[in-house]
Amino acid sequence: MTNSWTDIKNTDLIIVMGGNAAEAHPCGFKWVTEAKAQRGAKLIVVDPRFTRTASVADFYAPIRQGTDIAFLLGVIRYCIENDKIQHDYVRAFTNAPYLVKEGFSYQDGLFSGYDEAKRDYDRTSWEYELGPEGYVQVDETLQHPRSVYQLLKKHVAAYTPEMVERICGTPKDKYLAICKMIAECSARDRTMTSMYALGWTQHSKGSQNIRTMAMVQLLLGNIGVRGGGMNALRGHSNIQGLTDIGLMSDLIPGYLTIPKDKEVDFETYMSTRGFKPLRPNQMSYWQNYRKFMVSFLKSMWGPAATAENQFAYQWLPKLDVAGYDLLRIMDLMNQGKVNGYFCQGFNPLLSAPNRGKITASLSKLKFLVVMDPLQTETARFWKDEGVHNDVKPESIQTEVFELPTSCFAEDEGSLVNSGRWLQWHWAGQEPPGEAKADTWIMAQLHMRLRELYRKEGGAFPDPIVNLHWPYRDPLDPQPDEMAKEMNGYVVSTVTDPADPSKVLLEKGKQIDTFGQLRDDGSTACGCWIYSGSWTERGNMMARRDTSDPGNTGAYSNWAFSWPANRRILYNRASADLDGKAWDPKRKLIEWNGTAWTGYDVPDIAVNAKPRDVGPFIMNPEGSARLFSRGLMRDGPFPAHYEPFESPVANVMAPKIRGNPAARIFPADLAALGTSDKFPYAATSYRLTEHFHYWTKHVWVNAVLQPEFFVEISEQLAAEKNIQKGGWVKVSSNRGTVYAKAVVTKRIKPLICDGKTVHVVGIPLHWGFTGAARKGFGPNSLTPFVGDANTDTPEFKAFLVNVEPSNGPATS
Amino acid sequence: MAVRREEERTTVDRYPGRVRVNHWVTAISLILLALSGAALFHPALFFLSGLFGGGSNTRALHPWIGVVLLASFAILFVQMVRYNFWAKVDTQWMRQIGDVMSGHEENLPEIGKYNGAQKIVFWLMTLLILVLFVTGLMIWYEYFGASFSIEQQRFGHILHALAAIAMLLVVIVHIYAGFYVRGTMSAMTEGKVTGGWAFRHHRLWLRKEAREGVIDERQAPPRHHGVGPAE
Amino acid sequence: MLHELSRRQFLKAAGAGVAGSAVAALGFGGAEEALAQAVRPFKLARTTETRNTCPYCSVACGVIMYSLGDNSKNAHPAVIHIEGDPDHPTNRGTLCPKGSALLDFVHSETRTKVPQYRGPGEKAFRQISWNEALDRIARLMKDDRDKNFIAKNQDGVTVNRWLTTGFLAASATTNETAFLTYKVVRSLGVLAFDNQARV
Amino acid sequence: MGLQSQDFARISATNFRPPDVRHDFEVAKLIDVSKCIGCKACQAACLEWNNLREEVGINRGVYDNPHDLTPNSWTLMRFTEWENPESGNLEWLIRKDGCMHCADPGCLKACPSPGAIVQYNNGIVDFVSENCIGCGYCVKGCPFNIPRISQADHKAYKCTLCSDRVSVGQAPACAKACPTGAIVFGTKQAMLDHAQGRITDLKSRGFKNAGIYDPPGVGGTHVMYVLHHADQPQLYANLPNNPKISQVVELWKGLTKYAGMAAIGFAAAFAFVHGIVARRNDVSRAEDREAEHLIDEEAARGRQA
Repeated sequence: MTNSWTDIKNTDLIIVMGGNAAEAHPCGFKWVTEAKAQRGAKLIVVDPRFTRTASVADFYAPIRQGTDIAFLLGVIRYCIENDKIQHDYVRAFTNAPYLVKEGFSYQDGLFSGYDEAKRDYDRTSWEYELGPEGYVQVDETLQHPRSVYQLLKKHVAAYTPEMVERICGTPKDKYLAICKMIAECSARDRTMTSMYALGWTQHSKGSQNIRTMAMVQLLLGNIGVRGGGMNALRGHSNIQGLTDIGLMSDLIPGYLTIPKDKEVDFETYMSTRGFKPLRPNQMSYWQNYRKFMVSFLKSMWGPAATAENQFAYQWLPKLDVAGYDLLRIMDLMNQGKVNGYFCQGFNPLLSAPNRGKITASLSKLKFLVVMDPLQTETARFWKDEGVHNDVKPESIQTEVFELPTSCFAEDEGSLVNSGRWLQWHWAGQEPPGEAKADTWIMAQLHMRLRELYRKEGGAFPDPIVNLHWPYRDPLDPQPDEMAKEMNGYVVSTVTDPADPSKVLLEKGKQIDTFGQLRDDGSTACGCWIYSGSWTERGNMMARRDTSDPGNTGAYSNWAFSWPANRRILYNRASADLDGKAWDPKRKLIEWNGTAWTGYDVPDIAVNAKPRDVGPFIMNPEGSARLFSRGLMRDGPFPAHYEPFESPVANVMAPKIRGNPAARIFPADLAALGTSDKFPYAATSYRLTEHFHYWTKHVWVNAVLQPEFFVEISEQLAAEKNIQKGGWVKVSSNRGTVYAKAVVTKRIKPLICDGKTVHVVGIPLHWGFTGAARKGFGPNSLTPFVGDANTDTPEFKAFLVNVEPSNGPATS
Repeated sequence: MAVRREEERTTVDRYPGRVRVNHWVTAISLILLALSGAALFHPALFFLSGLFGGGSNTRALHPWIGVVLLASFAILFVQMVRYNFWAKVDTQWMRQIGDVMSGHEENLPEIGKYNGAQKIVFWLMTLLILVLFVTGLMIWYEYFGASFSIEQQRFGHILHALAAIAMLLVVIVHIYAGFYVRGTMSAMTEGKVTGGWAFRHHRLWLRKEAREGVIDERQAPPRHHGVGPAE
Repeated sequence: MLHELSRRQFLKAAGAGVAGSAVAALGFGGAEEALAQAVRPFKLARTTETRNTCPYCSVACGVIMYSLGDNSKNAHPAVIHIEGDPDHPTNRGTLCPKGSALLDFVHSETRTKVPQYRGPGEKAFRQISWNEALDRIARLMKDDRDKNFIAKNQDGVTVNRWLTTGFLAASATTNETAFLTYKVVRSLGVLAFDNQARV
Repeated sequence: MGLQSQDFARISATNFRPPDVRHDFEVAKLIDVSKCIGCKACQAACLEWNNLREEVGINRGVYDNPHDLTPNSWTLMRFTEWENPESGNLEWLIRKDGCMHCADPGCLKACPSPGAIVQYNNGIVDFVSENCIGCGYCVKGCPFNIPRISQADHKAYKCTLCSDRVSVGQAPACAKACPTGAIVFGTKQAMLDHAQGRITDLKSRGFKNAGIYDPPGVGGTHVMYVLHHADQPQLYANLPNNPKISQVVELWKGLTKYAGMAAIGFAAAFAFVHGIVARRNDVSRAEDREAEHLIDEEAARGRQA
């Protein structure tokens, strides 16, 4: 989220697309109902299904899953055609006026530089034209044919309402009504907020889905303002935190990145990271990268990380590929190249695509360790559960450990919500039986390994035996200790070079902000963006002050919001070029002639003059990107691509299947189905009664939604002679599930390019453990392909066939 | 059945033991039903539920007693129905009900085993017990709550109540008649009545019984003219 | 705040008692019972309150856990009720159907309670001690790492990676757990490291 | 909430009537159907707060679960998919069903057991299990088909409006939980005012028949709805158009009760009086003698025959 849940009350128009906020985030959705009730805001829902969010919407339009980009590029076209653009904002705060190099092109669904064999682009042509002093060339009039604005105008021209209807199946009149409602928010005193979730991410072009709406929001001037923004709802309680802290193949806490093979030493590594500004006077925040990186290495290896050994840079593993994400590791596992696997509160047997492949992969492991407060299916992947888990235990040689862990009620610490609030919580009871906290387990494992390596030696023990482990009880570190590490602390006293008697930073003290971090090893910081969360003033994450000056919904003294307790990102953009709020009623921060003041912590230096520094300081341009240069693997502009499994061909580029830059492994390409055998467009989703695969263990929730089902239209039911509440057999080219049929008016057949497309809704939540009835997950059916940029599996658009059945018994 | 000459008096057999047993089972059931029913019918009488061990037990027992009543009355019906078909003389008798109430039965025509009023009581009981039983099932929530719509059950309740009231009225008439007409009780206690009683209230029946023979049970009986066939 | 309530609760109960005798005097035997028992006692009167955050979605609603006992030495705390935190700016005391049923998650019958082990080809889990489990896991890890650790790639560049063992991190553990996990996993050179951000 | 405080307005099967001098705030729960997202948080909160656990059912092709109110499920979302003929739009009408806490409660009127059903001055209608005899009369008394009798303990159960929470100044569990504020709780007056605001908002969004559901037929209720189509309550899973206590029940619990008692009393009295005043209907000696003659004659005839 660029904004926060409580900020949504400030909006005039909510568009829920690629998500289902009312069902998946009911309590956050409250702020939508508040905006409606208090400000008369309107709610638009665009979804293949008439969801429970749609049930309270002012306007609903259907869309075929996986066609959001076409829909939104059409919206951009409408805004440009009808001059519904916030020009001042766009000219000042986006790269619309920037010129792009000669040689960039887009044709037949492909951008310049495509290599079909590699399924990848040479992205060098996707760059700005730079002037002699290294600054980007600009045309403030936006008229230059190679200006981003003109290129964009050209790029979206094809997405006419008629074309959108052909691709998306959204009736033209409904579509235009929505375009009109959205376009109105280009006015300075109107904002729209976008609420999305996995309905956009779980596609082979998930990142571009989101980017397209972000572009709409920029053109409307809705980023950085109250009641605006791009708001990712986020599915799990601390997935924001785990990503912030970099628990991903290629990440280091604070969105620093793991070195690549070619980055042979620290200097080479740094050379590509401390971006120089592309505009005069611009602040490029990544110029501080070295400070963050060195401080991180100090927190990892403490005294062992010295200037001499490049602060132990070489102790970090280096990547030979983009990353070892869930899909790649499962594929390697399936090839027998992985021996050990740990699942900490994660249930891949039901969460990863193509369950058949996951079972095969796990079966090839030597050992599997599951740490979970609940009895997961993954920990029992070897167990014969009949049709619900049809395996032969005797033929599976994997050693499996199930380690009982504490749940939220029994542990202490902080979680990061979608609005980037770090909130501290406390334990209310002891874990049941012999269950232990994950921290205890990780510490026990580390101490054992450290001991083994000390005693036996072995492969490169240095990073293990030297791991900084400053905990009161090395076998049971406590949350406050890690929290302080992440905030950062002073390793050695720093004095003012001008006056050595003046102590700037005192050894052993917590730092107040990442501005104090240094690249000489005198500071340590586990996660620079969390600096300020536990300072010498104490635990900022535990703050419970509910005051909200100006009633902005910022609640600046409640808990802590990264970075630097900022509640709305890019808030500089809430004010015009001279620092006056675009909309006085929505004042956030303003330039008072000498400094930025207001309700939020400005995201540029407090005294940075308005016309000097652009709002988007994480970009070296200081401005937001309508044209993303080489930073997206699948194109600097979004383009419409069909899902890998689609009921219709790509009408814009018939030869292209799926996203041309998305990675797909050969075996999985072969496992894709086609619409002749699997005619129906399926999508998967959550229900409000359940949370992922957890609440099937919860009696009350099992009562509220007891049994696995699929949703189909009355038309399809009639066609296939399927009874409401009867059993159906749903199959894809990868698997089969049995489910009860919910026959509903809320799903209607779509007409796409003259063809009738039936949508099949497949909720997740069921498995073979827990209190609810045994069932299946959609991952028995879904394809093993991910997004070109994040490798997020394409769970939201795939092909199935549906037939009446007598239920699993007959299988 | 027979007429018996005893030491001091002459008696006529009216009810054999099996009939008397049935009658009293039915009678007791009716009383229990009346008490438990009343407890559930009117708050002012709820205290009666104490007799059955509280409200819940009353609620649970009442229908079962009803079942007992139905069973015992069914047998009673079979035993008595043949004496209860309407005859002309009953109509005449009913016309003069005033004489009955004022105790001038000598003015009435001779009557068989039962008079009109008794027959009416018999048939009313039959009818009401059937109604009560059917409506009783409809409102027997524990077992039939799901078998009838709530609207049907509502009608069941009111019919049951009305029938019960009617039933009580009939019972009152029946019992009072037993008291008012002296010498009647012995019919359901010892099973026999005095010759005089029979002569006064059911002369035709007395004639019939006598014709079938008289059993002399005196110590020194006079020489027999022959013994009437005893049933 | 709840102590205040609990006092009122007490008065209420007392009131009902007095009421009882009063009505009895008036001859409402049945009614007296009714009154004394009419209102179910407020079950949270003197429980201990703990602030927590709902572990499900990222709205991160504030919850209050009510546990048995007053934290006195011999009172073993057990959460008996969970309700929204009215002070929390986002949920303001409200909770969704999942949050409202958190109690059944805490006390779910299918929670893991003891370490379990399943050997190759075996059909069932069996309980083992923490020490057995952790020793065995550490051994398996070290053996695999020592065997498959890649110090340098073919070009002789130091890469220090271990690709034959992977780690899937959670989606709901605390930042503190996450950071400790990060340190331990990365120090081993693991690259097959992922979390549930995508699914 | 003791009688000491005269907190009771009505008690079933007693002639208890408190003096009207005391007044309590009438409370009410307002359910704004137009804000409801059918998330079932209210159902979960109800089960959790009241320590109830329904059995895990099955899917019957709809979202409604459990499928009906039960002794364990005191509230329930009822889902209706309705295509609005005027706008042509699909509307998913989701209504939270449960006890309406009528001002004139049919259940209480029908209840034969003293103190099994009580109505507090604040408007809450509560079942007191200790005094419930499980007769199911309340089921017949209720115009909304709410009470359910447990086959386990033969007691009637329904929403208590969390009388335990309200008695200590808290809102009902469902109202507190409701994520979108579709359920609000307060004094009846405050709820009526709140409803007006909602109705204005709905009218501004094109629901010209938006209105409140506070049926006068049962004297108004302490659980009210805001409906987008107040002119057609039956759209919302057959919410009664104009609910009132069934005439049959009124008759049964009214006239019949008194007339019946009167009739029986009269009959008994008549018999008693008659017994005293009427001439003894006894057998005279003369009749005894005549009986002997008659017996001899008939016996003789019998022998000849």
